[in-house]
Amino acid sequence: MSASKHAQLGLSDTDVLYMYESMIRARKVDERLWLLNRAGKIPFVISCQGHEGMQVGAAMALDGKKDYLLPYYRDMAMVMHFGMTTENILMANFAKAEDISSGGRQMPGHYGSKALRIVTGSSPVTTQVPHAVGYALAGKMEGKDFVCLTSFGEGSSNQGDFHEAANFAGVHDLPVIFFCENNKYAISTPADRQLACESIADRAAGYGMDGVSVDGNDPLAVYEAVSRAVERGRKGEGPTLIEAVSYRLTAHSSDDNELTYREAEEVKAAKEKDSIVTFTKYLKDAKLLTDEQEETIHKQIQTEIDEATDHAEQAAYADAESAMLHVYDQ
Amino acid sequence: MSASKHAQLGLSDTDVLYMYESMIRARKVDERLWLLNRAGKIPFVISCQGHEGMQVGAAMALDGKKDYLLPYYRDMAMVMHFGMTTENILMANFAKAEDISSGGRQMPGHYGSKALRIVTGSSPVTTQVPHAVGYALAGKMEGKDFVCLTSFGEGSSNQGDFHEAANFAGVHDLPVIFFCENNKYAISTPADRQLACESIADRAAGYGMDGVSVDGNDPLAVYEAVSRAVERGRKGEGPTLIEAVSYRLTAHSSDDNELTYREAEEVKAAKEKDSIVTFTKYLKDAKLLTDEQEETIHKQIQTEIDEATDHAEQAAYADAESAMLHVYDQ
Amino acid sequence: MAMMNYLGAINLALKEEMERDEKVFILGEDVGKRGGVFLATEGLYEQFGDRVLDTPLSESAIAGVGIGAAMYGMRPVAEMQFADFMLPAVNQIVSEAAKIRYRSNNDFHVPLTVRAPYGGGVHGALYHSQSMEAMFNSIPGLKIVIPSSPYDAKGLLKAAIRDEDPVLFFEHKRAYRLLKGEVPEEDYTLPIGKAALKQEGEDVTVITYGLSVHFAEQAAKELEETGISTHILDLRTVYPMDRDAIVDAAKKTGKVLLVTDDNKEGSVMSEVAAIIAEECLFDLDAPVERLAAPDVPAMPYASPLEKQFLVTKDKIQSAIQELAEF
Amino acid sequence: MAMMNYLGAINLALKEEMERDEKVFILGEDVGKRGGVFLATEGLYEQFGDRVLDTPLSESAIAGVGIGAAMYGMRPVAEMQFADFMLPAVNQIVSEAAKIRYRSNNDFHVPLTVRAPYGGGVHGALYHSQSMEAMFNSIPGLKIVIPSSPYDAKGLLKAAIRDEDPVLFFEHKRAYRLLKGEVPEEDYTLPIGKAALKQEGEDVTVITYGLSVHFAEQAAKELEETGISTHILDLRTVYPMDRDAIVDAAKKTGKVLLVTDDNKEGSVMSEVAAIIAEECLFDLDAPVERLAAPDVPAMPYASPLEKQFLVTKDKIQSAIQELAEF
Ligand SMILES: Cc1ncc(C[n+]2csc(CCOP(=O)(O)OP(=O)(O)O)c2C)c(N)n1
Ligand SMILES: Cc1ncc(C[n+]2csc(CCOP(=O)(O)OP(=O)(O)O)c2C)c(N)n1
Ligand SMILES: [Mg+2]
Ligand SMILES: [Mg+2]
Repeated sequence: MSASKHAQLGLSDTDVLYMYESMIRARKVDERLWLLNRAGKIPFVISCQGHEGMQVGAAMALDGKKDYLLPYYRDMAMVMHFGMTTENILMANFAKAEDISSGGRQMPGHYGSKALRIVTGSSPVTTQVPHAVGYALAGKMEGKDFVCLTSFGEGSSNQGDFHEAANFAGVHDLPVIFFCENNKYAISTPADRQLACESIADRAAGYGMDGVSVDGNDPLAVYEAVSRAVERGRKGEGPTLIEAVSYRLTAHSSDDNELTYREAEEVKAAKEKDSIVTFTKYLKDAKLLTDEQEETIHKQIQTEIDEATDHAEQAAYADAESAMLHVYDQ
Repeated sequence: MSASKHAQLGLSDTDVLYMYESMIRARKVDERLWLLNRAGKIPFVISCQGHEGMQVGAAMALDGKKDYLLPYYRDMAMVMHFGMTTENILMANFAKAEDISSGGRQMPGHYGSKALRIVTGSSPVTTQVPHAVGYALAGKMEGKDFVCLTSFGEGSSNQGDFHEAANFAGVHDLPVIFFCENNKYAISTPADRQLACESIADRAAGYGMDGVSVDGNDPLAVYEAVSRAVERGRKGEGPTLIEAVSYRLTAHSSDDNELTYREAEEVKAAKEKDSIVTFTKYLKDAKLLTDEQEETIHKQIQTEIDEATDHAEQAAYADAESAMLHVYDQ
Repeated sequence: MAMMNYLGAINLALKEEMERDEKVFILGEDVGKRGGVFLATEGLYEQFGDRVLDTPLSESAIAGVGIGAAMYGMRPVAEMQFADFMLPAVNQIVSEAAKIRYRSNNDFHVPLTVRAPYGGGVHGALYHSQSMEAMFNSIPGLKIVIPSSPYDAKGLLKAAIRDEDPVLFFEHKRAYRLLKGEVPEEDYTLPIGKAALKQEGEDVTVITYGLSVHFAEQAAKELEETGISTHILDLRTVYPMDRDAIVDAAKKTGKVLLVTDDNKEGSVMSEVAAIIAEECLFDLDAPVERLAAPDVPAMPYASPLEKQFLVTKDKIQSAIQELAEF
Repeated sequence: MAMMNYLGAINLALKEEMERDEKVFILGEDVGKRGGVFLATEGLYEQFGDRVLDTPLSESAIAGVGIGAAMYGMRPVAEMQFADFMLPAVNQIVSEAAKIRYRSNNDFHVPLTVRAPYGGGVHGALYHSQSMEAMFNSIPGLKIVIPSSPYDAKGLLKAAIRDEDPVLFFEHKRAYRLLKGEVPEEDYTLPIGKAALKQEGEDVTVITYGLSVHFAEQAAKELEETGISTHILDLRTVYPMDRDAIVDAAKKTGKVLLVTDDNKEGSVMSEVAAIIAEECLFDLDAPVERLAAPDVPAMPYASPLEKQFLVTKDKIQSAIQELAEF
């Protein structure tokens, strides 16, 4: 290969290092959250471990100044690359008033910020998918050229809302990117008990849209697929369904016990393909990252996380009485 | 062609004449219903005109002694070929106590009879589709070899319930035939505002099932496609999605005014491809039907309809107080 | 002022709001060329083009796409072809529309109106006749509006469209052509959340909403001749309820008849009764009475069975009379 | 008899019913190897194999496939992972399960049980804490059962599975491990549709259900020492309601406190209040009082906000006390 893969995709060295940092940051924040949970300091964790590569690859392809993100609970790396800070995440996990998504009202993983164009999400899966179509429809009506990326798991792609929204976007040629993060499990249920198709991308034809399946452990492959979808969306060529295949490296959440349904061996094998591992190797092979730089980055991020943890732990909860506010416009 | 098409499919001359009779009967009952409605004798009509060929072709492929039918409101020809009588239909349209589907409780077109293995249906579209999967699952659990055919319109295939049920059947390899009657309109909405795919059959791949699109005006082509699906189902090879393409020759219902949304020209063109016309021609070309036989059949059916109309008109309504019955087991 | 029916008033409200604010748009099944199966959107596609959008047949998407567009900043008016067919959209309405302001700590909100024809008496049978308000009257974040006259229909629908929160707007399908009245051709809105006193009376208080208001008024008129004077309160908004108006109305006569054309148990009238039991029990001279449809799944198709189910002027009249004599 | 918790009682009921009748099977998300996210079906996949079916993640299909299998003649028990996630299945439950017997004039029926964990106080936030009963308590054809103890949980779940009609069976998720009690290891059922008198008392009547029964009992015990005697009725079936038991309980003391951990307006307690207002208004010595969660969309995640929302033993205790002093 003459030029490096990222250069061929139009990404600078700075870009890929920036992606790398986002991945590492998300992984380290995630690890911190588990520690805090095990220490009894936060009641619940839901993890992005294993998804960092695809999430950062996808977010990198969007325009942070005009596009919209409608993520799901596993998208910490994605929302962080799209603008949420380490402190934002910690505040939410400690359920403090400064949580920008909900002021401590929602469980962690329920991202939202109007300022960041990350649209508020809930727990019932795929309800955000028609919302993405609604944003895209509004944009089309107003002649805007933004795209909306919405994500969900492979199990969740079996909900009616996915189908109805995808079809709506297909019929009206709306600039929506349906981004399915196939991590092979829906809690305990393996993909072959969720789906009979080879790939989620096989569903695209039924909505008259482009469908593509990519290696979710390769952030550059994901970047490439999403970039194409973005381009099509901006040109008014309609929606795209992208499946990114990877693996969930942790239990479903801190309430789950994965040992009841999958073998440790399988997890171990998946860890070898972890995007953090492979992308680090890519950067080192390309001589973009030295061991020292790696250490520096890790340290900086660790410090950032320590500080954010302290802030969040010390921050105030919202007033109990504030639970009565914001049911209706006041 | 050496052998006739129906012989190649294993259908006897008697079989195809029987199919022909069912088609004519359904058409003539349908026409009677419109007359009764226009005369103010029945409040509502929903029509099968244009669908007779595909409905009879599909029903002919089922085993009337063991398979289950979960039809939709437009399936009069299908349920009649599967066992409902002209009198059954008239009783329902007059909302009389003897209506076997509901005792006059439901609108016409809401077919159901445990004895006939036609499963009770409602108005919200595609709710019957998961029921078909439930019947098939029960059959699989009990080691039976029946199949379940459920039908719906192309517009209705956009409901979440279709998607969820199709996926469920795909994952569990259940003997369900998803039979989509694509008549190009959902009330006023043309298929291209409902769907972005070329054919509903394009959706099959997403559920890991076979998908096929057939000419709905050709009862033999439909018979062939459904027979194959039945065979696969009985052998435990899973579900099939079949699209039969035709045209709705009447307004959506007696409450609709089709002139507000489609051209008379288009309807006229479709009438030339009407399965009643083309199948009559097929039989005559094959020398299975003479003009005299045709007249005799028409007359017999007309007499049958006249009698059924009289019976139904004179029959009693259910007692007003009976409206209180059968909310729960009593 | 012009004479128009309930349907015309709704059509006019939609037209005026779309002219006033280009963020307003309509989405639903057959709302375009066809003008809706009841013709509520007739002529609007011709005037506003793609701002009147025929959607695929999928109610959850209609609601969900509407919610998304509303969060973006539009003012969508979603039509559910029949209230019975909102049920596939319940998750979007309850989990999403109702909770978005609260869960986002006021960052996002959903100015969405969901219109749906409800009610029976038109041979619609089980699935084209139901009242749906009782499924949603326990969902904070929603507002449920049910107009009882052409005048109210126009004023309340315009208010619903301008409301910053999701409003379920139920229109009685039998009222569409049955109810006629004077409707101003200029702009006006009526307050959501406020009940309306339809007439003052001394003997019996009737609290109701929707088409039953009309039947209650007819019954009251006939009873007037026999010397019975009826106080009638039209709830107009059935969730959240106008507690003060209910308490005042109940106290006024001390005898209260609650009328709904929905099934009785768990209806919105249960809440009215509860408010009265909490707030003005000792002002009552007779037990609270509820007149409602029987607790069967929904009204049958056959005329005699449908009639058995329906709450009619006559049934209301006898109930008022009995209560007056208590 | 064995000591077991509420969760164990449910698990045992499922096991016994599956052993007794091979038509009984379970379907839901993660009910197989995982034994359900709360472990209600633990061990059943190992014992019964494919009769414990992991379904794709699609609640409308879980309900709809269950309905189909039930019409065929099976006795499916569908698990909704959280009551909050029943909402995508509302159309199947309300349009289909509830109406099939009626619409088919008794030809078909649906012996389906839908189990769902509800309620909060476990840091589940908005979407893992809700009470859903009030959305379904106006739907004739359904029955809604909510047990308040391990003993009731076993007996009522077995009755639900054997019932010839669809039953929504709500299990308080905080009760799963909090409530322990003696549960017979032999077969027994408890009647659906009947409330249970938990204790006789003279001063104040508390009518409630689910986990609040436990808190009411605790509150009553403490109040006993201060000389206040509490009469407690556990509804057990919240739809259709046991009117006679409600009227008797209300009359007993003349002072009624209605407790639910759901939001107040439009809750199932509105119906209880309405029954009292209709049937025994003049037997009351104090206005009916409802103690419920505030009318906000659902409980927040942060502890102080969650606490603000919850109906606790202390809140019940003060309410009884105030009423006693009225
Ligand atoms: C409508 C609904 N049903 C059930 C749940 C409970 N639940 C939460 S996550 C989950 C599994 C999702 O799996 P998948 O879509 O593959 O996403 P992943 O967690 O693997 O990223 C389930 C069943 C839910 N949140 N919403
Ligand atoms: C859930 C639901 N939404 C709306 C309707 C109203 N409705 C009845 S038939 C129909 C169109 C159906 O079109 P299609 O599926 O193509 O079947 P066709 O009538 O053309 O045979 C609509 C919108 C309904 N019955 N159910
Ligand atoms: Mg997954
Ligand atoms: Mg059609």
